[in-house]
Amino acid sequence: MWSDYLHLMKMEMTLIVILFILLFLKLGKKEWDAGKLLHFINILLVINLIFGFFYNTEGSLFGNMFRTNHLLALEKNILNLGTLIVSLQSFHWLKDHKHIPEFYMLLLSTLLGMFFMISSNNLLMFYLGLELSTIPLAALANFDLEKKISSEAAMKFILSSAFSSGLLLFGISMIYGTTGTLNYHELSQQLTGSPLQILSFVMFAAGFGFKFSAIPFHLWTADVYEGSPVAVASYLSVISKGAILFVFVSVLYQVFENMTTVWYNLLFLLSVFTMTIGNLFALRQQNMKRFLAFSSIAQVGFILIGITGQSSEGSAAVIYFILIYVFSNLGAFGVVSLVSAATGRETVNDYKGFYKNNKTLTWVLAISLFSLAGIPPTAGFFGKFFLLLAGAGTTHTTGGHANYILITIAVLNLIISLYYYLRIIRAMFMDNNNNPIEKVKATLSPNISFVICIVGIIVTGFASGAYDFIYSLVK
Amino acid sequence: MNLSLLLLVPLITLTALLFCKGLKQVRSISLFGSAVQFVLSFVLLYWYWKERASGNNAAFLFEENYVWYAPLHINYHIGVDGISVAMILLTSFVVLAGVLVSWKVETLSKEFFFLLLFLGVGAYGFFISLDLFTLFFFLELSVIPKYLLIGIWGSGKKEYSAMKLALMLMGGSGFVFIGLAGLFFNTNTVDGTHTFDILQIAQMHIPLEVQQIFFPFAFVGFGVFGALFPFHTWVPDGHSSAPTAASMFLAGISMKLGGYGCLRVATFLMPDAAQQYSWIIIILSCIAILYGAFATMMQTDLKYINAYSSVSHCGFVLLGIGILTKTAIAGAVMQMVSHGLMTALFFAAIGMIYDRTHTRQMAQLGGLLKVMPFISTVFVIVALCSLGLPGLSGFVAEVTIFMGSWERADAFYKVATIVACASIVVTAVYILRVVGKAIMGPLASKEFNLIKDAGWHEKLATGLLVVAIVAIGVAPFWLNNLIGPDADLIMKNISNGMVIK
Amino acid sequence: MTASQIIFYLIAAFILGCGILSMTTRKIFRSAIWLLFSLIGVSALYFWLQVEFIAAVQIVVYVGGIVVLIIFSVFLTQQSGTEMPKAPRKRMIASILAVLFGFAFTFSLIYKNNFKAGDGKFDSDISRIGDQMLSTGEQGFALPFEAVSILLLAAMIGCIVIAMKAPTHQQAASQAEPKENEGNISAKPNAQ
Amino acid sequence: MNGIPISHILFLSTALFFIGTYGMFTRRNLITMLMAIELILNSVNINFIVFNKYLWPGKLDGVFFTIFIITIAAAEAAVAIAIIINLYRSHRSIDVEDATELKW
Amino acid sequence: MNYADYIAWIPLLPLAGFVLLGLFGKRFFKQYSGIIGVFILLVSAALAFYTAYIYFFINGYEDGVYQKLIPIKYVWLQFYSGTSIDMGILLDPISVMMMVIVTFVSLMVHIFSLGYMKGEERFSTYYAFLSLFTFSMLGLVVASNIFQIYFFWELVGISSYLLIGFYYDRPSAVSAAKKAFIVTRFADLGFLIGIIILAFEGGTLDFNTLIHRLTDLQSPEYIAITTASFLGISVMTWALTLVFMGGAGKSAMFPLHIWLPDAMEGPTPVSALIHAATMVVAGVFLVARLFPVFSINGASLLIVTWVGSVSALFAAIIACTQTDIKRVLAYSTVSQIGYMIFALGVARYGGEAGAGYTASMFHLFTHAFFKSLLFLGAGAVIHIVHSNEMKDMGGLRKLIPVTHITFLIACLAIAGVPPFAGFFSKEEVLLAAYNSNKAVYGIALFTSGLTAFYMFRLYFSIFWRKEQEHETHGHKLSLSMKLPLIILAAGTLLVGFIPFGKFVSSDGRTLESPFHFEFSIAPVLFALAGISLATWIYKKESGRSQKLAAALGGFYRAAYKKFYMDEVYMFVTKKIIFNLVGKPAAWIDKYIVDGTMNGIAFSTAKVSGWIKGIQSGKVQNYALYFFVGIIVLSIVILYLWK
Repeated sequence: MWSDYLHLMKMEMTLIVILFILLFLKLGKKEWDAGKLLHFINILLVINLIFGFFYNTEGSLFGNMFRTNHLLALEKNILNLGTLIVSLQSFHWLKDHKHIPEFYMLLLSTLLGMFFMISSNNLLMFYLGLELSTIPLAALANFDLEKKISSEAAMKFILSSAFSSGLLLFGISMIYGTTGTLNYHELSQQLTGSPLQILSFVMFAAGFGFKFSAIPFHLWTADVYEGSPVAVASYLSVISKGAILFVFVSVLYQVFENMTTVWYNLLFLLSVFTMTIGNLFALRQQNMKRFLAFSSIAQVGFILIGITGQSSEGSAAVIYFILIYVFSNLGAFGVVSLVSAATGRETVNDYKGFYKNNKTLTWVLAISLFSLAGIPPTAGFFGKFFLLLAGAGTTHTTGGHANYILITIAVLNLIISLYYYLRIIRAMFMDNNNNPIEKVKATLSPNISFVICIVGIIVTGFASGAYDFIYSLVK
Repeated sequence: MNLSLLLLVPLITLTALLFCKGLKQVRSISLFGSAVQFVLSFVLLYWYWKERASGNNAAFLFEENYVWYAPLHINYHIGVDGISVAMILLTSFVVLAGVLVSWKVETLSKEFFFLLLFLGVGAYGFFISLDLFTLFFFLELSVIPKYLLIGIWGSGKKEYSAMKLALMLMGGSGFVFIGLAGLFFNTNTVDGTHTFDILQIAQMHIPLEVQQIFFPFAFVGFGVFGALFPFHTWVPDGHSSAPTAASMFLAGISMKLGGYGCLRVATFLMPDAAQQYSWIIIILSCIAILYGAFATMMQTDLKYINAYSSVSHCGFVLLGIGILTKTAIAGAVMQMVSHGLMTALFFAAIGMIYDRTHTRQMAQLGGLLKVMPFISTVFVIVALCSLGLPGLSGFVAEVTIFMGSWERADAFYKVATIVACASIVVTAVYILRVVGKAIMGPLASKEFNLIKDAGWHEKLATGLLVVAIVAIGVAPFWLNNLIGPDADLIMKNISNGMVIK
Repeated sequence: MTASQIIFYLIAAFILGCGILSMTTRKIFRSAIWLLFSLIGVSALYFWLQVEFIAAVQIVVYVGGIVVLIIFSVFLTQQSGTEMPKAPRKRMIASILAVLFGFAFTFSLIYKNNFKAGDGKFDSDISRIGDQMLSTGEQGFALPFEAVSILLLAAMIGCIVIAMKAPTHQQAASQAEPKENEGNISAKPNAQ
Repeated sequence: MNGIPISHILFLSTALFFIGTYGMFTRRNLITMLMAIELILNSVNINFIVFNKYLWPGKLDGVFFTIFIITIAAAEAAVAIAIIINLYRSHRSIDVEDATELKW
Repeated sequence: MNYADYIAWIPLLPLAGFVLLGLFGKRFFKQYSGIIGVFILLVSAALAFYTAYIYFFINGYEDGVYQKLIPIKYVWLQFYSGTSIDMGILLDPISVMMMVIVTFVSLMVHIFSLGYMKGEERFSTYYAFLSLFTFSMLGLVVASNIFQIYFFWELVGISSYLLIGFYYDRPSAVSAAKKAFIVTRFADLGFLIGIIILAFEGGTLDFNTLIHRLTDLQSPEYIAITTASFLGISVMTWALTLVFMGGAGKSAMFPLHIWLPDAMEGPTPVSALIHAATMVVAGVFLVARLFPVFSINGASLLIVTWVGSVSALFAAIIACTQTDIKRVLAYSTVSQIGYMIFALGVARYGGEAGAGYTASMFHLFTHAFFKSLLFLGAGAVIHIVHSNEMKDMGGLRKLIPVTHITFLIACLAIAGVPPFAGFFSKEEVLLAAYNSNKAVYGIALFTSGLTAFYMFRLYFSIFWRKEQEHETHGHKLSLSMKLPLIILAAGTLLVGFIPFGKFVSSDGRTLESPFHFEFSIAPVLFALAGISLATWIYKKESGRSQKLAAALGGFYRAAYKKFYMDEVYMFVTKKIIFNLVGKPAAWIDKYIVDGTMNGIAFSTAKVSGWIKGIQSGKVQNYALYFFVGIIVLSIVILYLWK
């Protein structure tokens, strides 16, 4: 019996153990050297990551409130990996920070929340996971304690998220009222698609949309990314977003299978708005973090297209894309974070002539941006291709060619997005600057993270293994 | 012959480049790599002929087929027919010449050669792909290196041009994607799944309604690459801002990706729609031919002249494809090869002139024959090729297209042919104008007296291309025999489609 | 109309009235007090519904915790007497329209919805709640309980870090650093 | 129950919800915005209890949901207030309109 | 006898010469380039003569007909079945004749150039170009396939371009070369389309098959091509007219003649070779080659006739007024080619009706001799005087006696004075015209008088008029320059006696052309009248020429200005093509097509600017948008899009 808990919840358990180790570290009298402490924590995260790959089985616990299987384990592993990368990249920033253990405790508790959310089989668990992954993040957003914008960002985040969870809860309460259950499996049988359920579904989806920044629920995103520490912004844009998208896919496919048309239409609209408006905003951004925020909004638009695929190809493509997105976006954020920690410069203009002094970093950023833009041979190309292909496949099964409109819009958006990615490339490689960023020295940790990202960006695409594996799990 | 070698050699070269230091190492490695590839493409030609001579009638030879993404039915499927062999030869010529021409690129030389050879990988891969996904992959692969090449090493309003080029080409490939996806989901293999495999799709009959929707996407998409009017505007700006080797590659190979794609994907796989939309294609390409030629007449910058003339010449490619007769298609392919070599050479010559005189404005040039006879001679040769002089490659291709297009009985096609023919006069006007002004005439500036003629690497580069142009022009039968049967095959597919309909 | 009904409507009117006042009054302190009344009203509603445990929790947590917290923070940040500024008129109008329309829309859907009813007996006995809360089996809520506990831990840590006086940039760094929220609230805000 | 149709109670909760929403849109003081959110959460709580008691009395899902919402509301309020305090320190104001450095 | 052994070398040797001299001449044997060129041409010419001998006297004549032999043929470019460009050699009387003329005249020019071009910096390049031209011309005349003709036609055009522009640093030479090429290119456009039509309708590009099919009134091809029509004119007529357009361009027929006078910017020996004896008769040759087809299409023959006769007259009139000696000769060439053309136009296929054909070829043959002689003579004069203008000359007869005599012979020949070659051929031309079209005959007769007049105007202006001695500028005519003059003069004296009809006729059968004494009286009288008039006006310096010019007034000025043809062309190209087509095209491209693309980008940026207000930085607005978003989406999904 106990072995079951240890076995099925091992990833959550590991996190909790690390959390408590950190808590004791903090409460202990000893003053730790920041560098050593960070290395120690990173090693813990590596162990956590490695541990996640073994002994994964299927099963459910707590009266079906918690379930796990290979796919969910994989999703959690992706998040673990992403967290590790974020942690490695924030080395320079954290080294001078007073609250290292607290930072990690908050970070890992949000990760734990995401795990609960992913493993949830019940709306209550989902809600708790969501809040657990949101509230500490708001605190994290404020971790640049001396900066005005950091607290502004945190304020915007907490208020927006509280409002959105209020709406989400209203939706959940109506769903509960009309079906009488919170369990996913029972819900899928009870839902009929009545008007009230549709309204509550929209509210429910808006809660998701808030987390993964679909337009018009995205407005907090850019402000929060810009104001938060880079590490938190990258965590928000990759891990938090990835987790909620994983959940979104499984909830849509499992719980709302009777309301396919409804959510297809909703996703159609959301993805059109998200891609287009996200891109239009990204066009004019000057701050790198803000720019990446809008670009990640646009990315979500593409992911939504993949979700409309309503097929195992679709959900595999989504998970696969998120894996790639982890590498690509973190590669980009990593460079921004490093430069920001070293020089405090974050605008696009600062990056003019970046190639002059920082060849390697430029290439890391460039390759990451290419991957985000979906340019071969980076994995981003494969990811986008599969997403759009999955989207294009939808209507084939339902007849008609309506979804090609969506694909066409997506393609036009790809061009716009290429424009702004190339804008950064142009700034780095081509533009002259009298005062280019000096050579930024990266230590071991960020370098490891860059290697992981670049290798990931290149290998994930070419080696079909990753996709095949995900597909086999989805199926 | 193992076709993957064609990708492997450049990839190994690229890897080797990563570890190089200094211009000398970099360029010698690049030269070596592209020379090996050059030889390899001739080996391919040899084996291809040998195989054909031994009676192998398969549509594609040296096929390799590995499953890549099984769930999506994506394979790494490669193989060549005569058309691809011709295009591969073209690519190896242009890449080798491009490396030689860039012998003295001092700024960021490693990156330069890396990107240049990277472009080559894209082209090789594109031409040998028999799987739509692989094809698309390689098509997009070649966009960004162009952007960087133009943006970093270019001249003039390079950032604008580079951006325009990248966006328009990306837009083109986006349309291609829609076409491919539509095609994919309307294929039904024996086991009830979809396929990206060109050979398999060619065997199927895609419903006409589907073709009607997706043919325009695919054709326009590739057409953007191939300078289809009115999507050609990236051509003049992109070509004129690019550094020499990049312009050579752009005009020489990159635009051919479009033509090849139109032929191999749009027309070959969706023959009925090709038939239906043929008139639009013809009108657009006729506009491109004549209008490109007239626009060229008004240009004053050498690179713009060649760029606009490329629009005009590539119009012939699309015309040949649009006409849909075997001869015209063969002509289109020959025009691709011919124009590829010719325009690469043209840009090489212009680049050399620019290097020495630091101007590309016709008004500031003159009498160059006196001070740099070699380069000027090359310039004249390529100019003559451009105006369709017999004995050089341009003539062969153009007359084949004319002959093929007159084959269609309809008066519409005849008028189109006449319009296209008329361009030979306009071409003569602008070509002789530029030759007369820049190469002949009195020496424009005393400073030009200090100019040195081409170095060995430049001579080698241009020599290679001249030899190729003359070889096609004097003995076109080998090229024609290489291409002809496959053009026939494409036509058969088209007529089969019509029969079924 | 029975007494129970009358009581309900009274409670409802009380809740809504206090809610509206809380959201419209210009004095922040009054606003907090109206909120307090409104929450007490909700608690009364729970009593009326005979879910005593929830009603108790409502009073303990909301009235005793959250509202107090809010009132403290009001004291901390505001001269309680001043009036709060109004929202811009454009947004005011937009909000009123959106909210009225949203209410009409939502309630019409709720009203039209034909709620099915399940069977079973409602039993919100405290012991049953306690059992289920710590049960790990079917109908057990041990896992959410654990999750919430971690959330509370994290929230606490977060509050401490944020509200703690940042050591740098301080004009007077001599003050002892409080470890608890409540303690912190009493500390004077520092000029930046 | 007690002769009150469920829709009346739902009217109450929905109205409370929209009152909160209105407050969220119009109250410029950060703390009052927080209060608005509390109202919203309370309306949801009423929903859950009512649904549980009136419609689905078999299990206590609604009641437990309410308990957890209340808990989380507390945690959320605590963090929010901490952030507001921090903001007040740096901005000397808790007017939401004064914290608009991040835009566009 | 197998021709193939050596016959291919006739064109290939000059090609080899071109490659050799072009690639290596300048660096390795600049001094000997001329000798090498001459030697190569000598071999080539010898082979050509030998071939002619074999053909005419040994194996060409079978069954009473000169056969069309194809000793060599390679498929060069296959289009569709039955239609391919073949590279081959077709031997028939006219191709053999042309081969002889080309190699012979080319040899003469090669030799002459040894002296004339001595010391030129690009000496070897010059010889390379000459060889290239010779090769192209030979390829043209032996073509067995209509596309082969086009192939070499263009090559001829380009070698002409290169040679005209040989003095590339003179802007006038460059623009003359450009003009020559573009005008002929324009004509070639017609030729090309004509070929394509013929090839498509005839189903072949091969001359023999094509002619066979299109002259067989029962063949499906013939029926198809004559019944199909475009704008009310049969496709056959279209095709032939278009083909003739190409020929007219190359042969500088009115109104496409404007390039020829300008082409005199090239070195004079080149003019002798290209613009007198060989290239310019390509048009005549082309019509002759396709004559069986032309002959059954009256309409196109009529066009041929009138174009020829108008050109003959028109050019002769202009020639009377020009002062540049080479231009005079150029117009005279146009005029003489006009003769050849209309001779073809008045002929019909076979027998006596084909006399015009024989006459045309005969005139072509003799004309090659005396016209190249004239040009080489002019070259010698220019070599001495260093000027092209008549006013700089006069009284040269003692200074360069050889040139004087040979020039006189040539003048007499072209004027049609017996017993020089020109007399015989012109007689036949006039006779043919007389027999079929009296109007043309009248024009021709008048023109022959004019010819005599302007030729002797030229002659007297150069060699008589003034008596003062010229400086020789240190130049003397070397042997290499005199020798060709003498040989050609001998040729001019002799070739008229060849019984031409025996060898060349429209149907390959022997055509007896008896000499009609009584018929020759009129032309000879006209010629003598012209000569006398010229003698009266120009032999001594007198005011007569000015008076005559004044008397003719406007007509003289118009003729002097070449009837303003250049201006018309200038107007069309500069004002219409450039300004009304080219500039708008460039403008549209820049502002409309490209502008649209840029406009899309611009408006995207604009929209991006408009919507930035959404991201106002105010949380409450965000919440409002959030809420409104939910409501709107719900309404859309609930009611609008189910």
